[in-house]
Amino acid sequence: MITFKNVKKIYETNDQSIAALNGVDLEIRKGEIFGVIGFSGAGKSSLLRCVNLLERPTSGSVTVDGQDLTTLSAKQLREAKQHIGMIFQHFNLLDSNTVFANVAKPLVLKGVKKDEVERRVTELLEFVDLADKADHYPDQLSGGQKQRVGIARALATQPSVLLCDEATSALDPQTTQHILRLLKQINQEYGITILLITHEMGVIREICDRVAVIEAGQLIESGTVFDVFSNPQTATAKNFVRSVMQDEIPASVQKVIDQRDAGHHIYKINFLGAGTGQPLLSQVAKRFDVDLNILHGSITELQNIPFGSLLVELIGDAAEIKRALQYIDQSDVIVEEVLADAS
Amino acid sequence: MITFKNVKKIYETNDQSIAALNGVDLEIRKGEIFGVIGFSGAGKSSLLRCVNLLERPTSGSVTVDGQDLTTLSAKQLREAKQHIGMIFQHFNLLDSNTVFANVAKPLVLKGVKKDEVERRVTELLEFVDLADKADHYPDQLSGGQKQRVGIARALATQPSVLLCDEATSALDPQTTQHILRLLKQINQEYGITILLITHEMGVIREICDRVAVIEAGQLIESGTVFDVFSNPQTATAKNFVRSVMQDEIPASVQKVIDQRDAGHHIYKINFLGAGTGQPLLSQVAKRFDVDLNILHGSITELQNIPFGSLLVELIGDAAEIKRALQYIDQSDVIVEEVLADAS
Amino acid sequence: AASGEEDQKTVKLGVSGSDTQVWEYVAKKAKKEGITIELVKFSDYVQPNLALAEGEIDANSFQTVSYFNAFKKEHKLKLSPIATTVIAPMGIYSDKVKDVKDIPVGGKIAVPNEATNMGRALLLLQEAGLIKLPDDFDGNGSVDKIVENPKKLKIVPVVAGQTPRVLPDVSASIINNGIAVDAGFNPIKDSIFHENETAKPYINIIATRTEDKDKKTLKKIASLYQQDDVAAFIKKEYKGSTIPTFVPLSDIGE
Amino acid sequence: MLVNYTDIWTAFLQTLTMVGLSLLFSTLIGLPLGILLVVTRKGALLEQIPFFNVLSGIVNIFRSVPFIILLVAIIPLTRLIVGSSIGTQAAIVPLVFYAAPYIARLIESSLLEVDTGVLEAAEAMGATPLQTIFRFLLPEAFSSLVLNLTIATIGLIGASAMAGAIGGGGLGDLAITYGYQRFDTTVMIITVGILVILVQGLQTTGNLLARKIRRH
Amino acid sequence: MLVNYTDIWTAFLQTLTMVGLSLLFSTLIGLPLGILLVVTRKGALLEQIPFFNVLSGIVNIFRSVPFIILLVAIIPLTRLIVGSSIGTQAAIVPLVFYAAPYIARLIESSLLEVDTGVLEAAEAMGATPLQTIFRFLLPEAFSSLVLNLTIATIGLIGASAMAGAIGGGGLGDLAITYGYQRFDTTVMIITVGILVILVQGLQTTGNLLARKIRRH
Ligand SMILES: Nc1ncnc2c1ncn2[C@@H]1O[C@H](COP(=O)(O)OP(=O)(O)OP(=O)(O)O)[C@@H](O)[C@H]1O
Ligand SMILES: Nc1ncnc2c1ncn2[C@@H]1O[C@H](COP(=O)(O)OP(=O)(O)OP(=O)(O)O)[C@@H](O)[C@H]1O
Ligand SMILES: [Mg+2]
Ligand SMILES: [Mg+2]
Repeated sequence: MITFKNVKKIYETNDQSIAALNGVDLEIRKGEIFGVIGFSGAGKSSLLRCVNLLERPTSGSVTVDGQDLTTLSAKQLREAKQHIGMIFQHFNLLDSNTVFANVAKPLVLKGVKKDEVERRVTELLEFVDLADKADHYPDQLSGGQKQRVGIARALATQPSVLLCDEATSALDPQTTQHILRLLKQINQEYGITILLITHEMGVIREICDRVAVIEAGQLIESGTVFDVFSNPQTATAKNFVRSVMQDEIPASVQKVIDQRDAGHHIYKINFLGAGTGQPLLSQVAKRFDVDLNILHGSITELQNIPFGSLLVELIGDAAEIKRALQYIDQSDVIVEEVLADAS
Repeated sequence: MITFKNVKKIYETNDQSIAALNGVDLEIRKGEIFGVIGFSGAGKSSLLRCVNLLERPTSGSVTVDGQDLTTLSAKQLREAKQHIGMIFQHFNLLDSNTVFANVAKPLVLKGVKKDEVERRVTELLEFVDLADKADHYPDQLSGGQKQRVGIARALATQPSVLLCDEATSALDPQTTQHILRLLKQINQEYGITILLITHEMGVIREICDRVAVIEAGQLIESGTVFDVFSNPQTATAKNFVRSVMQDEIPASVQKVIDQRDAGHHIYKINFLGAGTGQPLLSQVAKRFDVDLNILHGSITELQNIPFGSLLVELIGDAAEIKRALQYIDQSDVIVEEVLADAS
Repeated sequence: AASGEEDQKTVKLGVSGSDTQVWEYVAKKAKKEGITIELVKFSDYVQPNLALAEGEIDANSFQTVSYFNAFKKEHKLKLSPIATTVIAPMGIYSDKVKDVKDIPVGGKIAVPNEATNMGRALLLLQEAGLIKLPDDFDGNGSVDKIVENPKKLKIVPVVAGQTPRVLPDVSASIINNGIAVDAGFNPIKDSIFHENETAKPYINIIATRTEDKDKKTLKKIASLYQQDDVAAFIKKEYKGSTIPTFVPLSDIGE
Repeated sequence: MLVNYTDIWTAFLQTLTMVGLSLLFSTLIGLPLGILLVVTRKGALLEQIPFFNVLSGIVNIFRSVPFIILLVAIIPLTRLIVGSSIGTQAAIVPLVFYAAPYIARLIESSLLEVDTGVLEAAEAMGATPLQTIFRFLLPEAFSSLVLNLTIATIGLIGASAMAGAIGGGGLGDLAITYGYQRFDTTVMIITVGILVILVQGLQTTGNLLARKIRRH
Repeated sequence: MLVNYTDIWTAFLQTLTMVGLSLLFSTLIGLPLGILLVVTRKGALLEQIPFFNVLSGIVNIFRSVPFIILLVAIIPLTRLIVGSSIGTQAAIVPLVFYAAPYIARLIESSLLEVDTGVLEAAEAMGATPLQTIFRFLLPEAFSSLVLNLTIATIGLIGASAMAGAIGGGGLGDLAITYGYQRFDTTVMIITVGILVILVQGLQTTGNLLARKIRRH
């Protein structure tokens, strides 16, 4: 659906050339929700903006639905853009228009009939819970309200591609959840393709099918959300996953580990898929003469497959622990020992 | 340090009066990091902006450091404001100034010497990792970079009060972490009081001492972060806590629960403090003839106290399960049964 | 600024806009006599007299006796003429008719819009038998002074420079001599009616402050102007349409 | 006083006619010109650098010529349009030629201040150039446009005083011919007084309107 | 041709002197006036509604009076300032009186477009009113100010053509007295040509400068 081929985007400033995108190859499939994560300044917005040519790639090509937009005539390009909705990082609302008029804008541009516009906008404003603000102007709205207007506007024309640049960054978790469900729903009902940029791994986990990690203008990792979450390859991906998985050992827990004497062993157990379906830990407790103490970690679902990691202390005789570990190893989990900090 | 007494803020629009704050009483102590959470449009920004009188309260009083700012002369007010740093939700940078000049602005206003400005700004830009963008203009920055400029600017004069309106909403988890550590550090080193608005419970968990929940212009809950997290009273607070604690049962897990036949029992176990220090679950597995299957949940540290909740399936004889539960109940955890959905 | 000393050798002389060639010629002559004439060009008919009265210039040469007298009276200024210079007869011109009698009923007549020129134009119309003015008409007036207008002519005041340019839009236009020449007309031949060549009120003068009127330098300049070579120069320069008129001041009522 | 109140009333109506109509026409011409100057410049919506340069040059030429000369230079055109080169109606033509390029520049200056983010939104929505102009650019610049058009209107009142040159009449001309040239202080005070009230009213209306549009 | 090139050169210098100096002085006066009009209005930094109304009224009065009448009305002042009421220098005084209120309005219009967020930042930092003006308001409006001052400068060139009334000279006056009044087409074309080049240069410089400041 959307293909990037060796896309470069270089910004020229007075004294510098900044390579915001440095040879990006990417393919996003029709009907998929594709997430892009990366540090601030990594090039996410630039990537997104190359899709609808808000930024023209310096080199390389971007095709949408098989069409290389750069080769289209102005008219064809405009038509193509009408099928691409966009939620801007900075909202870009018209200050001179009411909330209603802002959301109605793309419909009006398309020449949709007045009562149809009325109907659709009212529906959208209800979706984003701003029905009571229809007659307000953007400068009378809170940050999150503005963002929701931007979301409603992008959805107005039922585009076949939706580009979301940090679409929920100003929203509280519940509203975010609500919006994400809405996106998921239109994705499933209408097969709309969504390219979504976010800092929040929670968002990726919630609705994305696949995810790519961008760093310094290059895609350094991509794959299904499950793969990237369960087995991040790069430091950046690990960082992001950690932010949602609480994979990092917090200071207090580390302190506990450090204080334990040599006889104690702490293991990180990674549950993948079915692993959590079996009462693994209680089996270990029963079968072996070891005590299990869960120090830290989380388990959750990921694309309908339970998944997580726990930091478990095994207390007991060394030989017994070894046997317990062997047992754990045989099930479909990954175990590794966590050692006390050298300090 | 900061006191709100029955503060109301009413916005008048053509046809409506909107009570953004509807009688807020609040006290923020010196040197504390105080978080405010609430849904989009709840009145958070309005609350914050009443502190430095960017919005004048319609009624009620706000005092900072014992001074009711509304009673000060223009000159005194300006001086008072120089000790209050602010990070804006929409950054509010000067487009005509470079990153350097933007950060330097409050110092220049104070008449700080040129080389001191140079030194301080350079240091701040390094803190927010933008040293290489010093000569760029805001419109050449990414969203997160702009936000970091806003953060650096707010910290420039080492204010004694810092107001942060969604200061990390545009930042990736790692940068957020970095900024939060910085805030925590200056809080501890200089005793600066921080009032912080956020949608992200992770931010609250990370650095706040106390937190308040605002809904429709009213404070509906407040307390230490531990209290609010471990025992949220209101639906809104519960919602927010859930967003960080993965306290909600995901669809896939719920499906598993629903598919179990009547003989299965699922319990939510809330570990509070020391609870996790004991190998509770493995003791249960050993002592009773039940299997324990961890379905979902997370355990983490909260202000140096381990804390979390797990969804655990107890498999076994009803009587035995009952005895196991009694055992669990005696330790300092809260247990409650989770039932299958009626549907 | 002006100085009151008898042996003053530099004279500031106000002239109107483009009307300078003759004075440049005279200035060259004066130079040889040790007198420097500094020309100050105005594009307006009010300022030269005011500037003179205020002492900003020493003399001016741009106006007719009629205008001068009216201005002086109206503004209560102590100014006096020191010499006459030229007469430039104003004429009625038309694209459409060859005789003033043929000007149609209700026809438009363009006249210069500033007061004395307009008054002069009205007098000319009276002379041509087209309108009637009150007996006490001071030559300084506007359309509403007309007491009889049998042809119901529409008088259209326009800026003087515009009078030749509007010919296609009017039945007739009343054009100052100088402007007519510049526009390529010969005022005597091309006009369908023109002022009597000796119409006294329209003799141009050199004026100065009354207190200075006997100053030697000014008198010298006046006499330098009223010489035959200047007269010849004027005739050549204006192709005979502007007539050198060097008459005693008593002729113009002083 | 050398004139009567009927004359002043006539002059007032002439001023209103001249300023009103020439404002109308010069806005009708100046607005598209101003828009074209904004959208064809480098990096803009319909970038057409040669066209922009030519257009900007033409506007500059009309902005350079002193009004009285402009007035003469376009007499043939004036005659063609209103059938005469004299009178109130004829004055409107040069006034339009004077004001249209001026308004174009003022409008250009207003439109250039529109936030680029809004134009990006238009682009992303696939708005046609006309839609971008009428549904994004103009509404967003509206309050600034109102203020700048107020400035232009008051400028036109000033210019209309010169319309006396071709028999256009009007208050300014009355002030000049009677007040200035004939030292009739009463006429001067009355006409200037009316002009002041007119301008005062216009500016106040402009301010209020702009404020209303801006909503703060 | 009725004039020689020395005359044209002199007139050119006169125009430069008149426009240059009157631009300088009228900006020096108009800028503070424009700033005051912005900061004292309702809801602004230094809200002073009565003061604003009086100031705005005064500006309107000067904007209402036809230039030629303004020129006469302030002759006593002109004489006081430059010691004479005629000549190029004397023309500068009425030009300043004409341009300063005009520039004030243009500056007002530019400054009103500054983003309120930036002014909030100034407020939050405890900036003094002067700091707010010089370190926030003016820099943020700078590119728009440049464009509007360009418009004003070109307006001044137009007005300077009328300075001939008090013997100010200049290209515009040359064009009028020789080109217009004496039908000397050559002079007209040459002087207007120079004016066009001058204006062209000014506008291009203004555009480039504004663009550079705006950086897009
Ligand atoms: N200038 C204004 N005029 C009218 N209503 C306003 C204005 N500013 C804010 N409001 C309204 O006041 C309420 C509170 O706004 P506020 O900005 O304080 O919300 P918030 O909690 O910061 O929300 P967010 O998280 O979305 O930024 C909202 O309903 C908003 O629409
Ligand atoms: N117009 C521009 N001129 C110069 N540099 C630019 C411009 N726009 C973006 N950049 C630079 O390009 C890089 C990528 O920017 P981009 O906006 O794509 O980042 P991002 O990943 O969206 O970051 P964020 O998460 O902070 O929004 C950044 O270093 C930024 O400074
Ligand atoms: Mg971005
Ligand atoms: Mg907010």
